Amino acid sequence: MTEKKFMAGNEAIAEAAVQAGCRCYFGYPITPQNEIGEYMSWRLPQVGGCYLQAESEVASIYMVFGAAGAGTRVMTSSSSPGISLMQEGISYIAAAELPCVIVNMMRAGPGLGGIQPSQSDYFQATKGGGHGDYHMLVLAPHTAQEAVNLTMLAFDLADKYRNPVMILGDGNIGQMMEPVEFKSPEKPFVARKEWIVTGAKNRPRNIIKTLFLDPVILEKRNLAMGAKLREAVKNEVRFEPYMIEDADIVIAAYGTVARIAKTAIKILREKGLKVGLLRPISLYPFPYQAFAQTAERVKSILVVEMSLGQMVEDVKLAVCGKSRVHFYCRVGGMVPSYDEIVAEVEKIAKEVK
Amino acid sequence: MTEKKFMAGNEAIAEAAVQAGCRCYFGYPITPQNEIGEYMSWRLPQVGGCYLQAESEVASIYMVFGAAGAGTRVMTSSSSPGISLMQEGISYIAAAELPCVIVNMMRAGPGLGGIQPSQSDYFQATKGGGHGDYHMLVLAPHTAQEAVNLTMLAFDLADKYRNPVMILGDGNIGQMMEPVEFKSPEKPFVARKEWIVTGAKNRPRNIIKTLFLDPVILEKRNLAMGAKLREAVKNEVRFEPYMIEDADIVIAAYGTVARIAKTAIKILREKGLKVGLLRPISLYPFPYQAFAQTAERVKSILVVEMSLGQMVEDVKLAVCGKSRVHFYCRVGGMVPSYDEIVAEVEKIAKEVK
Amino acid sequence: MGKTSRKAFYEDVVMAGFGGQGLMFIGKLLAYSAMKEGRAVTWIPSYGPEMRGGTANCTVVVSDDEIGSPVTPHPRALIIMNNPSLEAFEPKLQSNGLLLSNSSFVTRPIARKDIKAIPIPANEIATEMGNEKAANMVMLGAYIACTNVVSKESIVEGLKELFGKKIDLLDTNIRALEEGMKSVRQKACT
Amino acid sequence: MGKTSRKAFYEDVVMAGFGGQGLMFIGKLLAYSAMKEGRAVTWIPSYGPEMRGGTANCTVVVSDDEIGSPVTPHPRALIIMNNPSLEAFEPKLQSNGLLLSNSSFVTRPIARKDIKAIPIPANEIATEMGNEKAANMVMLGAYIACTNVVSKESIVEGLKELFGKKIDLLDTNIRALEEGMKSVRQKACT
Amino acid sequence: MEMEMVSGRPKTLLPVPTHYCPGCGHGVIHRLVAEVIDGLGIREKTVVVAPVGCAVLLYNYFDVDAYEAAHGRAPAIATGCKRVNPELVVFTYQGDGDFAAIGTAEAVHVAARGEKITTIFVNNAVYGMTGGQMAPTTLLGQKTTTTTSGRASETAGFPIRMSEMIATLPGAAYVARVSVSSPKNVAQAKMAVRKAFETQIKGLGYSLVEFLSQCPTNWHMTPVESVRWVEEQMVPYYPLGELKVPKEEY
Amino acid sequence: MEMEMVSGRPKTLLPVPTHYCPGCGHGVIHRLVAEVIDGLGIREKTVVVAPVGCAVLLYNYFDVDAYEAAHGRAPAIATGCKRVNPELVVFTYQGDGDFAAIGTAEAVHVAARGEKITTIFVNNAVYGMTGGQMAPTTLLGQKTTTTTSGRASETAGFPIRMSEMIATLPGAAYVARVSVSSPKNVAQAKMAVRKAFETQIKGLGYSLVEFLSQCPTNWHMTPVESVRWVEEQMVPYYPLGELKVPKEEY
Amino acid sequence: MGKVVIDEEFCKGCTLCINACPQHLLRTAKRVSKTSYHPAELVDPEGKCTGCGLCALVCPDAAIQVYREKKAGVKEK
Amino acid sequence: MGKVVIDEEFCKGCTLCINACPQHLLRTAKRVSKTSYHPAELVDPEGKCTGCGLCALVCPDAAIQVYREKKAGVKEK
Ligand SMILES: Cc1ncc(C[n+]2csc(CCOP(=O)(O)OP(=O)(O)O)c2C)c(N)n1
Ligand SMILES: Cc1ncc(C[n+]2csc(CCOP(=O)(O)OP(=O)(O)O)c2C)c(N)n1
Ligand code: SF4
Ligand code: SF4
Ligand code: SF4
Ligand code: SF4
Ligand code: SF4
Ligand code: SF4
Ligand SMILES: [Mg+2]
Ligand SMILES: [Mg+2]
Repeated sequence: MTEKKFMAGNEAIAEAAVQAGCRCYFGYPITPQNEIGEYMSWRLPQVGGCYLQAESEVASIYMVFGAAGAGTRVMTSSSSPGISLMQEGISYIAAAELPCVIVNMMRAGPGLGGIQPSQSDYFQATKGGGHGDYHMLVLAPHTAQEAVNLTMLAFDLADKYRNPVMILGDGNIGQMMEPVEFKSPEKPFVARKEWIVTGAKNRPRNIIKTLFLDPVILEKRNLAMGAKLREAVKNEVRFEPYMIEDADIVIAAYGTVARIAKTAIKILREKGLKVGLLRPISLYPFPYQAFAQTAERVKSILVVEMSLGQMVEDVKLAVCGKSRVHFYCRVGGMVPSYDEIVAEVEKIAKEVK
Repeated sequence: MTEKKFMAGNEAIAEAAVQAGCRCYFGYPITPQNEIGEYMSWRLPQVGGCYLQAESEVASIYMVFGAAGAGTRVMTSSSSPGISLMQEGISYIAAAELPCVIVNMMRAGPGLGGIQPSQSDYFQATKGGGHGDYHMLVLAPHTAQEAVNLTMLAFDLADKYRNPVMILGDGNIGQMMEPVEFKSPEKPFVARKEWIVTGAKNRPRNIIKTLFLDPVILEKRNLAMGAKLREAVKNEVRFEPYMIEDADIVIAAYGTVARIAKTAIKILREKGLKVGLLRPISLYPFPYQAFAQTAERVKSILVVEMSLGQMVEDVKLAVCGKSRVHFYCRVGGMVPSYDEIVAEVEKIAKEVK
Repeated sequence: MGKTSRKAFYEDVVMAGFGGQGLMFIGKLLAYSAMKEGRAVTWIPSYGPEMRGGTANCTVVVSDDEIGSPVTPHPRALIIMNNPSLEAFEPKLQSNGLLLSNSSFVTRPIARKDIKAIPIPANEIATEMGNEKAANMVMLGAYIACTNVVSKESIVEGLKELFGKKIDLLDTNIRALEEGMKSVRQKACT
Repeated sequence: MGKTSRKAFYEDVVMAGFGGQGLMFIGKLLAYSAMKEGRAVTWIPSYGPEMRGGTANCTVVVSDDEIGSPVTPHPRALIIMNNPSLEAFEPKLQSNGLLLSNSSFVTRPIARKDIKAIPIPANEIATEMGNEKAANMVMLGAYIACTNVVSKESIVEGLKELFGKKIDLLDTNIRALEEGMKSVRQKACT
Repeated sequence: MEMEMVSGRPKTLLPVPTHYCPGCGHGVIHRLVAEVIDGLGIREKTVVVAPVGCAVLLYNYFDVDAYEAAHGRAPAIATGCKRVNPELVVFTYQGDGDFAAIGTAEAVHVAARGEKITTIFVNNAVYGMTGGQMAPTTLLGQKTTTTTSGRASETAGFPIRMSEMIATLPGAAYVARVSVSSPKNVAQAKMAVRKAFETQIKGLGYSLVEFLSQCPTNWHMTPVESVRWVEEQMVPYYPLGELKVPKEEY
Repeated sequence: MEMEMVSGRPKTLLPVPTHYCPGCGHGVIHRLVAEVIDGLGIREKTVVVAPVGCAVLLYNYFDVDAYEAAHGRAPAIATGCKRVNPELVVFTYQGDGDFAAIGTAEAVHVAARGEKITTIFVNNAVYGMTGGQMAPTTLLGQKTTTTTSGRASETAGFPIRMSEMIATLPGAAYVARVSVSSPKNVAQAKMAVRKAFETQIKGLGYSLVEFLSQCPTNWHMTPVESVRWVEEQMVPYYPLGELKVPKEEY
Repeated sequence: MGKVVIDEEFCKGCTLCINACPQHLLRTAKRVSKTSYHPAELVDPEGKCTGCGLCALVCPDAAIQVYREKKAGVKEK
Repeated sequence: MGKVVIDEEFCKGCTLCINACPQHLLRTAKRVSKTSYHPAELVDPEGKCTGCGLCALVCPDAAIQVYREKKAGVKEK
């Protein structure tokens, strides 16, 4: 199947999940990602899978817990308020080391907020909105095709690290239609799951649990989980450098904003300014090193986000004072235009001179 | 009432809340903070207040929403998993700009984890575990007396900024008994609350809401909330410098760990090492400047946490490469002893030489 | 007002009107057809803050390059189906841009002088032709006639895939498309 | 094993045994009495990982200075009420530290030679005295007799506030305290 | 011939057009509630808690103090409010997703506590606001965007009769199911709303009025077809009537 | 005289002492469930979902595959598991805090869906694990650490009869309330557990067995006093018996 | 006997009132209102409207005012 | 006729079996078990135990094994 299909990001993610072997979906409707559940509701039965509309996001995430523990590839999706309701469950899933994929199509918050695109759940996604030491792996697509590829990757990473993986998008990513191709992976990743709950037949019983009353044991587990995540940090950093080789100013942006920045960069280069983009694809693990190296060379980094300033903290951590970090944002569902980014970069270029 | 009482931190917090005018408590039991609810269940009726055991933490936080919107001083308390369940609600409360106090007596996570002390909800508390751009103000006491003082302060700050305020402790802070005094504030802070919901009598109706479908309006609100928080950042940074004037090495720690560090420092000073402590009292706003200034002078900062590394990110952000940042942790409910801290500092001292 | 010029083939168009006028559909159809011609395309919708009814618009970008922003503050072309949309988008059109307005609904005068404005009585044309609902196709016909972003054949192919069996629907829509193309040819566009 | 010496008055003690042996109570009482004498005090409990029953211990620190750590890896004194607790805490006692063990339960031999170990048949003493439940007070009596951390009078004051009306309970407890004090005086402590 | 106005807009209903689709049941229900508030003369001490659902903006229409709740949490917010000011008349207005799905626990416990508040529960057998997904009250066989070949109990479970369930709780003092599908039903519905508010005002406990309501848009019907569908399809599964009345006489 | 063993430890119950307090009802209930599993010969295809509550460690006692749920979420986890492997026999074991408070929504909806799982619901009228706070099932007048002068309905609401409530749902096929307060009741309880599992195995829908269970520790009673309290105080409010049996004959 | 006034600012042309009128006196107007709907309108040349109020009872947009001849002695309900 | 064996590893001395035995054959032992409880013990010098199993039925710790004289023809239930 390498024919191009014209699909919205939400549907593309759903189809990619099915093609990656996802056989269970549990979710609760919320704009702007209802198309994922709606797609799954007719598509999963076709492949013998299970779609179930849960009574809430809280129930959804624990159904995911149950299905993941039973050994299947499973997904849920929601948008900001619904994801907040899942925080306890995500912490439990991470603690039980269960693989699953969670999609957050961010909308403007806090509270009920609005239904327009936003990137203000970055902290929640990358630092852990739930309690305890854990991290999801977080992938942020900026095109429908990338949404497909990252969704497929997400299932593999989830199995590989026995860890929840989040696809972090927004309403624009979910509703924009683009051509996509579904390429079956060259060598499909098959995880051996000896720990799953399937009935204790011809083997000692399996127990999926997160309570360890003895702190000596829990500390060991936590440290092991930390080590596992460091492994992921070593292997799974993904980013796209875009015209940065000769750049004087580098924009840092992900998802929707990154593609707008690409247009801005074309315009700026036509105007003679050497501007590039460093686009984190994995938000956790964050490409600290790539930013650190970039900071060695460039005078200024402009972080553009649809939040009051979240990823910018990670950029600053990476840059560690080596170059100036500027920040530009639109919030509340407003999307920055390339004009605004162009203007912002020009301002910085002037200051630098 | 300046007689000294011998009280556990949990009870001290509850009594302090009552004396600060808190008249509603909604909560759901969870170890290690059950004493707060139990205390409130008999104490609040004495002062004409309302104690209600909710059906869940989700319900608790929305009862808090309702009571805060009705104009009263209100509190809830829980521990890590329960706080995770409140994340949506906290985001709503912040969005609706309602004042309230939330106590999190952290236990080891993730998942059900254990019931021993921990500091692994730092990110959740300070960066925002819920969706959208908001921050709680976060205060971290390290003694029972400080728990009293900060609880009283918390109610004032909540009213002043119309923002949720979190008291962040752990089982040790909650269960350790110490002498405490309750001093009535010299000039009690009285907030004028014209926005509350009390029946639209002789005035236009009041509406407490968080939905703003028009992104232009929501952006304005978000920016205003950002400005409000910057105001808090300006006014409400609190920290304790402890023997840092002449220190070569500074320990960064809060809460339980900070007091253990104090003992370690005494021992280290007896051994001739100039060591101090910079103890954040407000975790949000974080004392970035105090750390930045300290970093100008000292070679090494040792962050000690009961987490795999959370506050250390804020310290690094503050220090910005100006001094070396070391990290030591115990997790899973293990509490570092002063011996371990002493050893860690001695190691650093040797390296530095 | 900035102006974006690019070397590779690049076109964008904003289509705006009431919900229910079929704009989303022709936007998708345009993008789909361009994709079939081998181009990079994006289609992105945008709804007003009203919850039901109200205005809606979509943006289609067609390019030979990777498409960055799927929305543009300065579209090269507009398909405008009602007065509020004219008000909202007219100022944003690039100079020398193309403004196709459905004069059956758009009654406000067009203010800009630096653009090419073509009013098309799409609903009348469609009604005459037997199906008022196909006014959107009239507008699309006019747009492709003016811009040559895609060929008529590609659109027809796209329609076929979408309507398949429903021959009458297909026929009406193709005829509306052709009428739309004619309507601007008469005005010597292209 | 490190050793902490401080200038100001400073004492700490770990009390460990089964849940239900009244250790938490005497710990609080000690701390409360010391507070009444104007000192800084902390009392902190610690429960084993078992959910019900099992071992429990608490640490009391009394000082003239601000108290940093409320727990200590090297206590200056131990009140030990059962074998598992002896096993757990004996190695941690500072050298020259004081180990008071309730020999009614603690049957394991004490290994350390660099400490002052005093076995006290607290349950027997308490039973003789008429109330086995007051064994904890016997141990507390022994502890204050050995260390003078607080005066007997302060403890009695504390007991009065706690028991108030329940005179017989108060009486038994005071007598047990006194017996405990006697028991170590006989062993020439202090 | 002197004429007097016998029906008109109630005062508590602000003179602004609503955002509801033509024929939507929410409009009638709003009007009835406003009429009862007017009738009881309690506008100045009434507080409404809006749901998340099509009625999320109801505070634009009711001239009373209001909260906008999170999805499903209106009863908790109402509880917080009422506990602070017991003299207020507090009601929640909730859809079937809000009350019977995500908010089930809050719905059950507000009734179990006998909280002195009233719930107007609008059962339109679908998630209106999010575009027509299955609701817990969707009928078997009913098509929605997530049950495109009709709800099947084997995979999607059975529709919940909330009123019957809540009526089992001692704290629930008044429980009734009504519809707005005909003039007669509308008139009866208003009586029920009135009784529900009176139950609250008399301090007798929790009161619940379940409305069977039409959603022409997501049912893909005309308004007239949709009220017929209520009567022919919904009423047989969700029988109308009073399920529970307070001991005290009316 | 040849002797045969007529009662003993069921195979599925691992030979380890439990952490429960002396006389705690959880122990008897564990044994009964293990006996039924043995009796039906389903150990190797049974999955238990443990609650958060005193029974959180039950996987240390049952020799079957197990999940440990978050507080209240066992039914959701069981659903996820069962949907993946419908041939398994899946049961949740939940306390009254777990099932009737924080997990109310999951409890109602697993039944509404007619999910083919079984719930063993242990109603001991108190939060055991956290030290004796009020539960939703605490009786009026009962003293707990958060109702120190006895539960009053005015402030703390009324105790919930979960079985009656769940029995209103069409998806609930078998619902019974039993106790372990006397040998006779224990024997009847075992029958109920067996029927509940059979209901699941036959695919008839959701099954629920509510146990009235003693918590001597938090009731501050001896075990013998506590079983008497069950019979004298709890049973009058929570009547024993089968509330619902599947249409299909047994 | 009766009369109804339909407020076009509110009417969305849902036809529920038309469906409810026992006298069949209401119909959908051809014209489009300012709010872009075809509003309901009363056609009662013979004065058959009883002022029964059923139309107003079912109107989701509270768009209908019903007037009735004043009778002495009948109290408003 | 019957006999019971109490496994002291499990017995927590709750006395529920003692309370349940219709023959009053069980009592709390003076001695403390390895697990620190006073276990239940059978005192049946006259062989009055019927093997009825009621004690085992109520035991929360599955600590009781009940043995009964084997009768031919009676199938195990
Ligand atoms: C936590 C959360 N989950 C989901 C949503 C999305 N959402 C908004 S309204 C709604 C359901 C609306 O259905 P209903 O309650 O039946 O009201 P109706 O629109 O039918 O009147 C949902 C799922 C949300 N806003 N918040
Ligand atoms: C989210 C969350 N809230 C609260 C708790 C604390 N907690 C543990 S068990 C429990 C209640 C136990 O009561 P019940 O379910 O009746 O079981 P029992 O112990 O009585 O058998 C609570 C509130 C928790 N672990 N997680
Ligand atoms: S979608 Fe349905 S419920 Fe919502 S306003 Fe329209 S008709 Fe009413
Ligand atoms: S606390 Fe109660 S429920 Fe828990 S083990 Fe003890 S007796 Fe059983
Ligand atoms: S019922 Fe009301 S809104 Fe509907 S057509 Fe009649 S007047 Fe208009
Ligand atoms: S008042 Fe009665 S008769 Fe008159 S138009 Fe309305 S429904 Fe018809
Ligand atoms: S019932 Fe069981 S645990 Fe209790 S005393 Fe008897 S044998 Fe021991
Ligand atoms: S088997 Fe029956 S008679 Fe024998 S000890 Fe047990 S209860 Fe008593
Ligand atoms: Mg609905
Ligand atoms: Mg319980």
